[in-house]
Amino acid sequence: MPKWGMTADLDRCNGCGACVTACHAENNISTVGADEAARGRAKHWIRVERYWEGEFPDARLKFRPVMCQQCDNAPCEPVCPTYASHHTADGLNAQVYNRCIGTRYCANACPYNVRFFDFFNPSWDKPLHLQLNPDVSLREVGVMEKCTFCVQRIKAVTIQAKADDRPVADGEIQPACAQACPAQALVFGDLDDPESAVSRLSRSSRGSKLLEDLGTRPSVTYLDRQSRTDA
Amino acid sequence: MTRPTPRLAAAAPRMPADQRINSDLLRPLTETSWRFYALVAVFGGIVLAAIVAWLSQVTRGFGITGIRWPIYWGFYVTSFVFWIGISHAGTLISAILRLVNAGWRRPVTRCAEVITVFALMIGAMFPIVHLGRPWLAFWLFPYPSERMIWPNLRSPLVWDFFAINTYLTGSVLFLFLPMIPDFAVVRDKSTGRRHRIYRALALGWRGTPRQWHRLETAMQIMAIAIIPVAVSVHTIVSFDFSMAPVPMWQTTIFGPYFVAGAIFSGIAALLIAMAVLRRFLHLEDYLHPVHFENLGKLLLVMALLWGYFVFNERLVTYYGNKPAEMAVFWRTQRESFAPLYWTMVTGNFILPLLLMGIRRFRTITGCVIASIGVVVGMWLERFLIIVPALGHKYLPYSFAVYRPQPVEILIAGATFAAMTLLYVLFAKVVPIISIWELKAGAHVPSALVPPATQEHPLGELHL
Amino acid sequence: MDRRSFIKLTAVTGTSAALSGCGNPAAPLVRFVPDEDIMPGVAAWKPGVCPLCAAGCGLTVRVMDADADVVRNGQAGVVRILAAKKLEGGPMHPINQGGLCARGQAAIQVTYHPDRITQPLKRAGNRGDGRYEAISWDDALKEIVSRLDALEGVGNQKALAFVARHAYGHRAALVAQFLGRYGAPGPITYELFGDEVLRRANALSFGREQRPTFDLPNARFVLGFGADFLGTWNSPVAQGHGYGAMRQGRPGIRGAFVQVESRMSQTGANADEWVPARPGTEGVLALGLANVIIGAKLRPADAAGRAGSLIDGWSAGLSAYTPAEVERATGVAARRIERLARQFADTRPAVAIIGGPPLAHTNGLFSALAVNALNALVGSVEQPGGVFFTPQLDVVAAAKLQNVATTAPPPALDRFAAGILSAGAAPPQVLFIDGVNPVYAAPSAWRVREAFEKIPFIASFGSFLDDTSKLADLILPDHTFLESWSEAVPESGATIAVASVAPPVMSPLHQTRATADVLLDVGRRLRRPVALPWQTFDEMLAATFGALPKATPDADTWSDAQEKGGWWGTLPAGLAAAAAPAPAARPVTSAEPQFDGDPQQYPFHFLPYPSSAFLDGSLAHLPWLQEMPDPLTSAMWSSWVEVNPATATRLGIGQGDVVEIASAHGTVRTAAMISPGIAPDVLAMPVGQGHQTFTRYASGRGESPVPLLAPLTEPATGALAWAATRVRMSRVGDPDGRLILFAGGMREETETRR
Amino acid sequence: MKAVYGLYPDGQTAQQAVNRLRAAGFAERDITVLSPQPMEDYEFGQRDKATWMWWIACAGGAVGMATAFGLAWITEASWPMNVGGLPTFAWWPNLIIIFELTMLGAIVATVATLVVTARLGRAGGLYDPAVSDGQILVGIEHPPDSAVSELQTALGAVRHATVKTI
Repeated sequence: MPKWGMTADLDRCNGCGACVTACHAENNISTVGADEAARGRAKHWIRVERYWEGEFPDARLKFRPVMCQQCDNAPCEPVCPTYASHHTADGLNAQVYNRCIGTRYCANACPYNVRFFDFFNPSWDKPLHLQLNPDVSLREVGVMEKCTFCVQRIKAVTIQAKADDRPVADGEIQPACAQACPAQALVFGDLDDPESAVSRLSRSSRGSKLLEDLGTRPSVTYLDRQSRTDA
Repeated sequence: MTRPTPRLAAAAPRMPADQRINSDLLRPLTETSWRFYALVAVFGGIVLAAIVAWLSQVTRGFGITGIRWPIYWGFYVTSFVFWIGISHAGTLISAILRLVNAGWRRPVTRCAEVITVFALMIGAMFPIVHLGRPWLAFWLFPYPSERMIWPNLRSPLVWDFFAINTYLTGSVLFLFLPMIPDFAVVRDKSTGRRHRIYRALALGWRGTPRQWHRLETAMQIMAIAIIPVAVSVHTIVSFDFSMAPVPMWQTTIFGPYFVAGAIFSGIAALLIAMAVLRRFLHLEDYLHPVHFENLGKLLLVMALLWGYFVFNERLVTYYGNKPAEMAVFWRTQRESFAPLYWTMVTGNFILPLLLMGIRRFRTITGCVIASIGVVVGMWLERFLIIVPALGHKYLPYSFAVYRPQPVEILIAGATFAAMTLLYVLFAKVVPIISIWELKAGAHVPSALVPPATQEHPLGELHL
Repeated sequence: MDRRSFIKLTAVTGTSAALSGCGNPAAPLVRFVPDEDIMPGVAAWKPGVCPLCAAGCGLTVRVMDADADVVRNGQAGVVRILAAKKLEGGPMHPINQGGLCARGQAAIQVTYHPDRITQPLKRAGNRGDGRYEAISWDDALKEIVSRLDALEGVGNQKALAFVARHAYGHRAALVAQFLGRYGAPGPITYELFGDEVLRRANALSFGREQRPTFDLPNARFVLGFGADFLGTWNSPVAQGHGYGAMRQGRPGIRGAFVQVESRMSQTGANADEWVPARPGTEGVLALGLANVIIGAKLRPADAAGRAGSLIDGWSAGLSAYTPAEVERATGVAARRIERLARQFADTRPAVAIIGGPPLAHTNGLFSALAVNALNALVGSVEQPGGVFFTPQLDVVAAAKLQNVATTAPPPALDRFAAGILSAGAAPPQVLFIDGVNPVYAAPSAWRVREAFEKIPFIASFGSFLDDTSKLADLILPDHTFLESWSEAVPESGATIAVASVAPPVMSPLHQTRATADVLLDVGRRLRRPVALPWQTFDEMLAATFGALPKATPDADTWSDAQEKGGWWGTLPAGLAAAAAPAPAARPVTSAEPQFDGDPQQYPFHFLPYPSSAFLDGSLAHLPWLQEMPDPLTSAMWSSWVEVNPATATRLGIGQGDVVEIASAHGTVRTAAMISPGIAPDVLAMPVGQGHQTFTRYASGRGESPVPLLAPLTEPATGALAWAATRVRMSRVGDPDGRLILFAGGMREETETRR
Repeated sequence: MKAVYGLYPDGQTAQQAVNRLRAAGFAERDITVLSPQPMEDYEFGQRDKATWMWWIACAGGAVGMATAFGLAWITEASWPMNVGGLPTFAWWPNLIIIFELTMLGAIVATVATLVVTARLGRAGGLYDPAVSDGQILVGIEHPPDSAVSELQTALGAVRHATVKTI
C-alpha cells in the first residue's frame, strides 16, 4: 500500500498562484463572489501564504503554499461524530461529503485552517457549468470540503495500472497543483517508496513540517528557502 | 456575634399552616392575571420569530450567519455551552442540599430543578441549530442503519450526545418524582378537566408510609447519581474544546473550570428566578431573605473559585509564553476583545465579590444585581473562549474577525425569552414550591426548629 | 439556489444520462445530433495554444462529453458535445514545459463565459449605450462588405483602420496581408504594458527587435531591474520554470537573485537581496555597476562590443558613473554598488534582466541600452546562462507571400486619436477592433473614446462587450481559442524556434465565427476581391507548417504539428525572420527621467502595474481570477493602492481606508493597502479592475489607475511612459469594505510585549 | 361497607389511633395510614422502610455499563475506522460513554423500582381528599361487619378525631 505525500520547495515557489486556480479547475470549487468573499467564505483548498519580514528598505517576503497536510495524526479525524473525516489506508485524510452533517468541528480542530465549509449550495452561471470535472462530486450546502491530493487522479492512475498489471510509476500521479506549478515546487508521490522523488526530497536537510511540534505528523514536507549565504 | 439583627429575625418566621400552604402555592394555578397572557404573548412572539429565523437559515443556507473561515463556531455554540452551564443550577444544587438535608432547601429545590430541565432543553437544541445539515442530525444516534454505519464514539460530540441525554433523563425524573405528591394535592383541590389531568399525573398517589419511604429513597439515589452526571456533563462540554489542538483550548483545567462556571452561572440564574417568583407569585412567606443570603454566599464562593480558575488559566498561558497561545491571550487581554474580557471579569468577579462579600449588600436586590452580572459575564466567558481562539489559530495568514449576523443574534437572544416562557408556563401548571416538602419542613416538632440566627444561618438542620 | 436545482445541476454536469430527469416538461428538449463520435465518460486530451498573453504557451486540453444548451439556427436545445474540461500545460512544449500559470488555467472560462456574445449584433440604440439587436452572419458580412466597397469606390481605402494588440504569428500576418492588399494602413497595435522600448533597445544593441529569452537554469547570478519575470512579464511560465531550476535544479549550486525596483513585485519578493532604487534611475545604476567592473579590470570595456559603444563614454570607463555619483542619483549606497558589481562580474554566468517600470520612463530606452551593455560586458549574450533571442519563423516567407507594402506605416494609437480629433485631418471611415480595449487601457489624456466616437462605422470582433466594443456598430464575435484553429509564434521563452498550432478542441458553443475566416470571407465578397491564396485560416496554417523541415524524411510536419500542438526545432535560413540590420545610432547619454506633475504639488511617483490576475485588465471578466488572492496583498475582487507604512502614518491613513489619488489628469478613489515593500515616495496601483462595461463579473468593480496617467512617451519609440506620472494622495474615508482580503495577518511572528 | 377510618390533625393523635387499633387486635398489615407528608418522627411513619432499591439501582448501573461496553465494542469492531491514529477500540474515550450509560442505567432502574414497589399508577384503595389539607388518615379497609362498631369507638376515642364509615 502506498503512502501518498508531497514536498513543497519554498526555494522554487515564487508565489505565482497557478496552483490555486488549477485546484479550482480540477476540483469543481465554486467561486463565491465578492460579497461572500468579503464575509470570509472564499474556498481555496490550496493557498499561497505570504508573510512580510522587516521594514522598508530591508523588507522581505516569504511565500508558502498551504494545502491539507494529510496528517497521520490528524486532529480533524477523531472529532468527527460521523466518520465523515477519516484516514484511508494510503494515508489520505478522506472527507466523505455525503456523510458530513456540518458540525464544522474538524475545521476548528485543524491547525492549518485548510478545511472550507459550503455556506450555500454552489452555483455556476451557465454555461460555466460545462467546465465542471465529472470525476469530482459537487458539495451541497452545509458540508465541509478540503484538499484531497486529487484523489480522483490517484484512483484513475492506480486503477489503470492495475488493469495493465503494472506498478504505478513514480511521478505518474500528479495533483492539479503540482502539475500546474511552473517552477515545479510541488512534488507528489509515494513516501513508502524510498526511491521516489518525493521521499528523496522529504529526506532533504532543508525539509521540515508545518507546525511540526503539534505532533500531527503531516504528509507534506516543506523544503526551506535557502538564504543568500548558501548561494 | 450574638446580637440578632431585625433583618434575620424577620428572616425566620414559622412556616404557615397546611391549608395556607395549599392555598398560597396553588393560587398561581387557579388565578390567571392579564400579566400572564401579556408575558406569554410577548415571549412567545420572540420565540416564534427565532424559529422562523432558523427555518430561513435552513432553507436559504447557513451562509446567512456570520460564521466564516476559519471561525466555524460562534453564537450558537456559545449559547449551547452557556445554557448547559445554566442547567447546573438546579439539579446539582438541590441534589447536594438534599444529601446534606439542608432544611432551607425545601422552598428552593423545585424552582432550581425546573431551571435545569428547561435550560438543558434549550442548550441541547443548539447542536442541531448549528448543524450545516440539521436534517441529518439523527446520524449521531447509534442506531443500526442498513449499512451498519455507526457514530464515532471517539468524538466529543457523541460524548455530548450521551452525556446530555443521560443528564436530561435524570433531571426530568429528578424533577418529576417529588412532584407526584403535589399533583395529588392539586388533584384533591381541583375539579372537572383539571381534576382528571392531575389525577393522571398523580399516579394514584395516596401517601402511605411505604410510598413516602420509596420516594425519599429514590430521591436519595437520584441525588447521588445525578451529581457525578452533572459534573461529567459540563466536563464533556469542555472536552469539545480541550480535545482540539487550538491555542488556549487544549488545557486540562477546562473540565473543572467549566463545571465551576456552570454552577456559578446556575446559582445566578436560580437567584434571579427566585426573586422574580417571590415578587410576582407573592411567595414572600416561603422564599425568605435567608434563602437569598445563603445562595448569595454560595455565589460568592463560586465567584472566588471562578477567579481562581481564570487566574490559573491565564498565568499558565502567560508563563508558558507559546507564540500561538500568546496571540490569543493578548487578543482577549488588551486587543480587540479586551472590552468584552474586562466586562466579563467585572461581572463574574468584582461585582459578586463586592455585593456578596459585604453583608450590607447581601440583600435580595444585591443578589439579583450580582446574579445579572454573573449571567452576562458567563455568557461572555463562553464567547471569549470560543471565538478569539478560532480567529487567531496558529498561521497568521488565516487570522480573521467574526461578525455575528441578525439570525444568530435573534436566536441567541430568543433563548432567554424561551426560558422565561417555559418557566412561566410551568409555574402555571405545577406548584413552583414543593408543597409536601414544605409541609414536612413545617411539621417537625417546634422544639427541633432553632430559629435562623447568626449561629445557624442555614436554619434548621436535622440530620 | 434550492436543492432541487442543485441536484439538477449535478445531473446535467455530472452524469450525461441524467438529463431526462431535469428537462423542463413545458419546453420539450430539442436534441441536436452530435456531429462527433463521443465515448461517454471517457476523457481525451487534445493540444491547444494559450491565447491570453504573448508568451504562447502550449496546452493540453482535457475534453469529455457534456450536454450543452445551445441555439442552432434559431432553435434552442441541447447538444451532446465534446467539451473542454481543463487546461493543462503541454508537457512537451518547449515554452512552458508542462507548467501553466493561473491565467492560463482560467482561460477555459473565456469559452464558457455566461456573458459571451453568442452571435452577430447590430447596434440598436445610441452609440455606447450597449443596446444591440441580433442579425444573421450573412447580413453582418453584407454590411461590412458594403462599407469596404464604398471606401474602395471612392478610392479611400486608407480610411480603414484596424486596431489590434501587438502579436506576431499567422493570424497577425493574415490581418496585415488583408489590410495591405485592400490598401489600408497596417494594424494599429496598442498594449498598455507593451515592450516596444525593449524591442528597440535589443535591435540597437544586438540587432534583434524582439523580447529576450533568459537561460535561467544555467545562470548563477540574476540581476533584475524591475522586471516581473516570474509574474506577468515576457514569458512568465518559461521564466518561472527556469527560476526553479536556477534555485534548486543543480546539485550543490544555487543561483543568486538580486532585484532592483522601487515597489516590490511578486518577482522581487523572491529575491535574495532587494534593492530599492529611485524610479527611472535603473539605467544609471546599471552603468554604475559597469563602471566598477571596468574600473576594477574585472572585464575589459570593449568586451561589451556594439552594445557598449551605444553608451556615451563607455570606452572611457564611464567616468560619469562612479559609485558616489550613482549613489546620488539612485539612492543606492556606493558600497553596495561596488559589492553588487563584483558579485555580478565574478559569479558567472550572470545575467541582468530589465523590463516593466524602468522602461516606462521617458529615459526607458537609455536604461534598456545600459542593461544590455552590462550583459554584453560580462559576456552573457547568446551564452549559457545569459540572454538569448528565440529564432522566429518568418510566417510570410513560410506562407510564400510577399511582404505587402502598406500604403502608410500605421500611426501609434495616440497619434491616431489626435489625428481624428484634429480639425483638418481626414478621419478614418471604418474601424475594426480586434481584441484590444484602448478606451479602458489608454490614458484619458489621449481621448481615445472621443476619437472613436467620431468614426462613422466601427466593427468589433471581440467576444465580450467591453468599454471599447461598446462603441461598435457591428459586432462579429470571434470563436474562442478552443473552438477555432489557434496558433502562436512565440517571440521569446525558448532558445529554439517554436511555432504552436492546434486544431479546434471543441465545436463552437455559440453562433460565432473565427475572425481569420471572416476576413478571408469578406475579402472574397468584396467588389474588388482581396486575393489571398486560402479559403480558410487552417489552409494558411497547413501551408506554412508544411513548409517547415520534417523530423523524419517520411514525416508530415503539418499533421505532426497538429498532434504535438506545434513545431519546434532549428529553422532553415530561408524561414527564419532575418536579424534586422542594426540601425545606426548615436551613443546615448544618461537622460534624467521626466515626470508629469510638479513635485511640490504631486509628491508621489505613481506606479501602475499589471495585476497578476488580470494583466492589463483584459482578464478581469474571469471569475476564477477575480477570486484568486493576489500574491502580495491576498486581495480578491478588488483594487487598491500600495502605500509605505511611514507614508501612511504621516498622512493618517490606515489599512483599507479610502484614499483619493490625484494626478494632473484625473483622480481615483480606492482603498489603501499598507505595504512595507514600497518606497515612501511611491504609490503603486494594480491595473485590471475599474471597467465600466466588462461582463457581470468586472463591470463597475474596483478602480483603474490608467485615467490618471500622463500622456508622456519615450521619445525614440513613442511608447507610453506609464511610470512617469506624479500624484498626490489624501484620505477621504474609513474602510468601506471595498478592499476584500483573503489573508488576516501580514507577518508570521505574532510576538507582543509582555 | 368498604372501610372505617378516622382523620387526625397531627402525628400524636394519629399515633394514638394506630396504637388503639393495635390494642383492639387489628393486624398491622390491615391498618392503613395516609399522611400528607413523610412522618418519620412517629412510630407509624417507620413502617415498610426496608427496600432493595439500592441494590436494584446498582444492578441497573451494571446493566448500563455492559450495554455501553457492548455498544462501543460492537460498533467500533463492525466499522473499524482509523481516525487520527487512535486505536479502533480506544479505552479512554470509551470510558466516557460507559460512565454515562452506567449512570443512566442506575437512574432508570431506581425509578422503575419506585413505580413498582410504591404501587404507583394503580388507582383505588382507601383515600380521603382531606389528607391534602393536612389530616392524617388511619383506618381499616373492608373490615368484617362484626368489627365495625368496635373500630368506630377505637378510632373515635382519640381527641379531634373525625371518624368516617363508607
